[in-house]
Amino acid sequence: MAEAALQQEPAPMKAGAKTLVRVENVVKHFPAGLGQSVKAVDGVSFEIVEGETLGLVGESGCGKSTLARLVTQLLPVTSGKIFINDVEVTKLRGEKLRQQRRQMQMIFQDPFASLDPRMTVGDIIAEPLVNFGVMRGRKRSDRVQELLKIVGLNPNFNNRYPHEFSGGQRQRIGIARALALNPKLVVCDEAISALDVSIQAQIVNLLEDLQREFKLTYLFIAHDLSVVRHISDRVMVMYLGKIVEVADSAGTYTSPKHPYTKALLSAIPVPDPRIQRGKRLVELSGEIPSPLNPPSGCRFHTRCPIAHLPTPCAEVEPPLEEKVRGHLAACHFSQDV
Amino acid sequence: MATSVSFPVPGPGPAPVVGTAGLSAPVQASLWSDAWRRLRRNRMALISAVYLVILVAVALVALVHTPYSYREVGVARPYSGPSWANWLGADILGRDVLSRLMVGAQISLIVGVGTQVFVVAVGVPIGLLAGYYKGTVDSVVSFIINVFYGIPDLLVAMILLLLLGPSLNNIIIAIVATRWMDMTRLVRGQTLALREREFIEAARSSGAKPAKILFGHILPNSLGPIIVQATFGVPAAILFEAFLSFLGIGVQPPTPSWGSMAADGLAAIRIAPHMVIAPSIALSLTLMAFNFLGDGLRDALDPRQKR
Amino acid sequence: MLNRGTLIYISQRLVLIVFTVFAVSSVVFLGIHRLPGDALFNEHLHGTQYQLLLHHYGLDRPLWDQYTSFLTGLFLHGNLGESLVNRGVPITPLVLRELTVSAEVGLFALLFTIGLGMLLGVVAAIRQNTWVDYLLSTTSVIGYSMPSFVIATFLLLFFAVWLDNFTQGTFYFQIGWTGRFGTIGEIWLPAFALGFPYASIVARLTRASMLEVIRQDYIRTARAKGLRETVIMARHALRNALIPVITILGPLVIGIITGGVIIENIFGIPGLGKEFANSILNRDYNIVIGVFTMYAAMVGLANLGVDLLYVVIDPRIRY
Amino acid sequence: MPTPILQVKDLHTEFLTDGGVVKAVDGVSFDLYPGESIGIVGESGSGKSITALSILRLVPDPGRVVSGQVLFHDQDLLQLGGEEIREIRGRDIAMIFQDPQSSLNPVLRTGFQIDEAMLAHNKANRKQARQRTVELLRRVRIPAPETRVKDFPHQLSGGMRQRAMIAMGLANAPSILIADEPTTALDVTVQAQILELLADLNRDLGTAIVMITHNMGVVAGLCSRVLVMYAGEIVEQGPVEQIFEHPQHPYTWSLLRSIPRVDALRHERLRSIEGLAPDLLHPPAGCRFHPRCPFRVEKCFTDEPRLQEVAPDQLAACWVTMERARKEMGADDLIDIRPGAGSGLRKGELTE
Repeated sequence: MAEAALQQEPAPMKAGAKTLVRVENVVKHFPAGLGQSVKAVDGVSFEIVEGETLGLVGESGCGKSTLARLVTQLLPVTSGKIFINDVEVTKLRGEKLRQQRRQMQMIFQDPFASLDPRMTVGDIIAEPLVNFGVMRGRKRSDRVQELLKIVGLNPNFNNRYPHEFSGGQRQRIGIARALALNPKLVVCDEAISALDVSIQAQIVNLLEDLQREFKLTYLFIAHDLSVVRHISDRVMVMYLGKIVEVADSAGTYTSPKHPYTKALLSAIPVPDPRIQRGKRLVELSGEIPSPLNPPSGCRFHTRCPIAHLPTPCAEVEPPLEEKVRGHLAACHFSQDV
Repeated sequence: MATSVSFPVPGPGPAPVVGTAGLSAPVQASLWSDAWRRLRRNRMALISAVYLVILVAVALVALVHTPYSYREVGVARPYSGPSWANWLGADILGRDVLSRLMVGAQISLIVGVGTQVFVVAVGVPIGLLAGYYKGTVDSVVSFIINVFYGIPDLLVAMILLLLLGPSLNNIIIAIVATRWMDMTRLVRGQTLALREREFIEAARSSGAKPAKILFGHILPNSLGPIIVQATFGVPAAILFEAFLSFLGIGVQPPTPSWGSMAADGLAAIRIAPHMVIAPSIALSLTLMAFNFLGDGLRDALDPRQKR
Repeated sequence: MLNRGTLIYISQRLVLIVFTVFAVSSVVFLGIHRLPGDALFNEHLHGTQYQLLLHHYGLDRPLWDQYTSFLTGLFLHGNLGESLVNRGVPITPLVLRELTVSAEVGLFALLFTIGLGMLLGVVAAIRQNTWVDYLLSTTSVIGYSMPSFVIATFLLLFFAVWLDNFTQGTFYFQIGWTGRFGTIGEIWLPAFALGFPYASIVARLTRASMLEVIRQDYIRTARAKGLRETVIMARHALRNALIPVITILGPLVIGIITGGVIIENIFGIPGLGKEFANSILNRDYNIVIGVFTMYAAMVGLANLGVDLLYVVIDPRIRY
Repeated sequence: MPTPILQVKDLHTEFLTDGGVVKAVDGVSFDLYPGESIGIVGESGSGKSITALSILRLVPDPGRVVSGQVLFHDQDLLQLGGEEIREIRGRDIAMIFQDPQSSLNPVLRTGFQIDEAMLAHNKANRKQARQRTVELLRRVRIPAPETRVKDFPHQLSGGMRQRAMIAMGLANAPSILIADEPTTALDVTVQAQILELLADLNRDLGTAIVMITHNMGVVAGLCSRVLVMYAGEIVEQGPVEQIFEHPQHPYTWSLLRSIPRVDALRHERLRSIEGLAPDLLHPPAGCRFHPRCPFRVEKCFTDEPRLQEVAPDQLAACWVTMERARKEMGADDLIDIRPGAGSGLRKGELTE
């Protein structure tokens, strides 16, 4: 079903660009005891083409961080396939998988937890090089200094420890580590959420510069829709383990085709008193249901302002399909949004 | 409108480069040197360390010289109290208490440190593996740990000594067999917590092999708690040995142990109280020193704990 | 509180306790019966008398046979056999009688430990970084560095030797269990010696736990709504601080049981611990097995009790 | 102009750390008028939360209020005895916090924790308190409040917990509600609901609200006046519309331009503020923002600017102010598209 949607050549991708990541119907369930399981990611398919930034947004618990770890294979999938550069990484184990990690790196959310406190900054950045035996001795330390410079840090800081740096600086160290092996894909998991606004802007700008410079492909995950809009070519919205909408960022933000996306957008406070005061909030009823027991049919129907109940919304699961050219949504009534 | 003017710096001085602010002198403070600095400020820990150094020195001296042989009977009148000739008096057979106390220090230190060597050797690898691989390995290990926590350790040690026969080696075996799970549980818990930390994920995603993750990241970050635990393990083991010897199933006569000396003394408590007081104080001071040192190490290695 | 899940949990745990008792007693039984020589080897007996005794205790039967009859005796009739040293004395009633004595001392020590420990811990936490706190913290390190037999020794020295008149010389050498609850020599001193090291541990833990709780946001909330400081401490802080303290109740029970072995010996209390130590020294294997089985069951039940206490104190925990 | 109900005058709060004295709040003054809603915005470490906590004297150790006045109905809250300030807390001035999960006691029932707020001030007996608790929960739109009062906090969702916190804050109908980052830990859809609720309460009950937040959007929606804090000081204050449209302090100006906007018309490079927030152990001399300020002049390095009127009702602490920056330095025409700019990189570093 989701695969059928995929075949219809989804959103407009960069012309002539090659597909770098292909995710096919990926499922991740975590056992939760008593025969139950948390359906964190439940049948997700999408593609990322080389050089683009795919934004992934959703509220806490929607499965976006799990998805990031599936794409980078830090977690094994329950079912489904993930191809990176046409290699089916979900089939790889052990050393073969490890070799694939050179292509895909991750930038983490918490700048304080993502750096080993017992290692110097130089060792942290050199670790990927050491792990793959890339460069040795003098060349390696030169590379570390170069990386520090690339992310805008003083290259002489390589023998300091992470706790001497501020959050933004630490995040730059994490970025330098991710770049060390010249990866193709960089997954940014809430990479700027823990930072202050003025520092967020620095890091966003840095990520954009690096993308241009090193032809990087980003999967950019955040709960902040405004940042995602800013940085992404296409945006994907997740709700309770499913993708509900994918489109280029202008499409998603100006004419959403899923009621959830619309509600999310209306909820974001705009830093402009005149606009913010006059805004009408799309009220969502109730709370996010438990991923242990997601609702039948459309998962959003319990909170949806336009749901037709009971049928089809509570009974038939809407496929993720093209509503307008390059604009996919999973909603039976997307024309009413 | 988008005139590409470069960002102006109207004021004097260069624009700040990110990363220089807040970092002035090039100090290289590793967490270890920080910990060492904090430990040096802890007076009780320092006094304890000094005491322990002296104790080790005494035990070493006792290898080559004691005032009298610890087993020589009748060097003084039985039960005689402290005097110039016998600083701590004599025991029931007229043996010199000080000499026996010095040899007893050897026993205590061997048992205390020896058991912790084995406990670390057994507990750390099992804990690392159980915490890292989770799943079946972990379930089995956790079950065994829980079973061991559910049985009274001292009693098991007594039964083990009954089965194996009393000797210093067997005492160490009995203590390790009943206390190994403290370290295992600690390391398992540390590993479980650390492996969820983002820097471990980062190491995995940058291609670190499991051995590198376990020994390059998880172990160094658990080292502080392991050291603290081992330090607290030493007095626990010394206490254990003293208990066993006190009951008469530990170190066998004529080898002196502080526990058995205290038991002998207790039988003569009315006529020769020095016989029980001397080993009791030696034992208590030693346990105290290790415990204060352990406290100091914990506060130094985990500053968040200290308030 | 006693919902279905909890009841299922309790029954599961009871099954586990029975299993542990089975496993532990089996290991001890088989271990002891594999000793070189047989269980009567330190008795100087010869000829037919020896054979008769072997037969009496069933020691001439194959090990497997002995083991099955031990198990059926234990689990079907609660029968732990006969003492090897005091021949003809059945173990089960002996052990049960000693259990009541030990339990009396042990429970007293337990209450004393928890009560004193928590009181001192709370005081130290509330007076954090004052001389009261430093004094209590230092005392508690000293407290748990003193083995219980050392404390017992000093108590004896003080009460039975130096204060001989005070106790009229009847203290140590002629001490006997009269069953009179509350006499200083029978309950207070043993309980103090047994409990003091653990009271120190409880005090430290309570202090640390209180300090942790006092920093929590909900304490700030309680202050912000204008509650009195005493109410905040008693109602909001203490109960949360109890949660980590409960964790050591299990080890505490074990500690008091094992400490009892020594304390009962020193004070001449005819309890399980004294019996256990004596039977090990006398190699009265049947009693060793019997007492140990009893201990295994007690520890299991105590741990179950601790787990249920969590449910009472922390509403987030449900089984 | 009515008289203010709360006047903060030259407040100083310090933290004694191993490294020295951190002046977390350094001379903050502002007035709060009955029924109004003001926002205090700033990044982490700017002292906004400590300012809020100082008002009710709830600053955690090792912090303490060293000087200043907090006048409430002509009494200085900083001079009151323990029992007197306790009576003000929760009765006249209530406070809600960032993380509703950790701000509610996990072992007590939610309803009881709200009852307690009334019982502490002898406002009601147990039965009346419970009745009012149910009403309050209904007021903050918690469904089925009769049964929810018996729930433990962990049985409620994040949004509901924050609603319960608000109900607790309203229990004694206080004249001031201080909300310290009340929506930061919540998802955006829940945040929007909570903000709407706060706006309704402000309008319907006339409770004055002090909103502490780092989110400019939250201020834009809820507040009529805003104070911008930087490194322990107020750098600009004034009516919301004026501050958002004509910020006069370069920090406010840059901050507003560094925020990615969901309603932005095109993919535009963010204007970031270069450098890092100052280390409060060693704050820079002169204006504290000068190391990061694009429009600084010589005076900024040495002389500390004071808040002064830059427009009607609007105060800013700056020697230059944006008016001059626009006229003399062409601030508005600057759209920096040079690679590396604003990401912390200097020109040419990438290509070198």
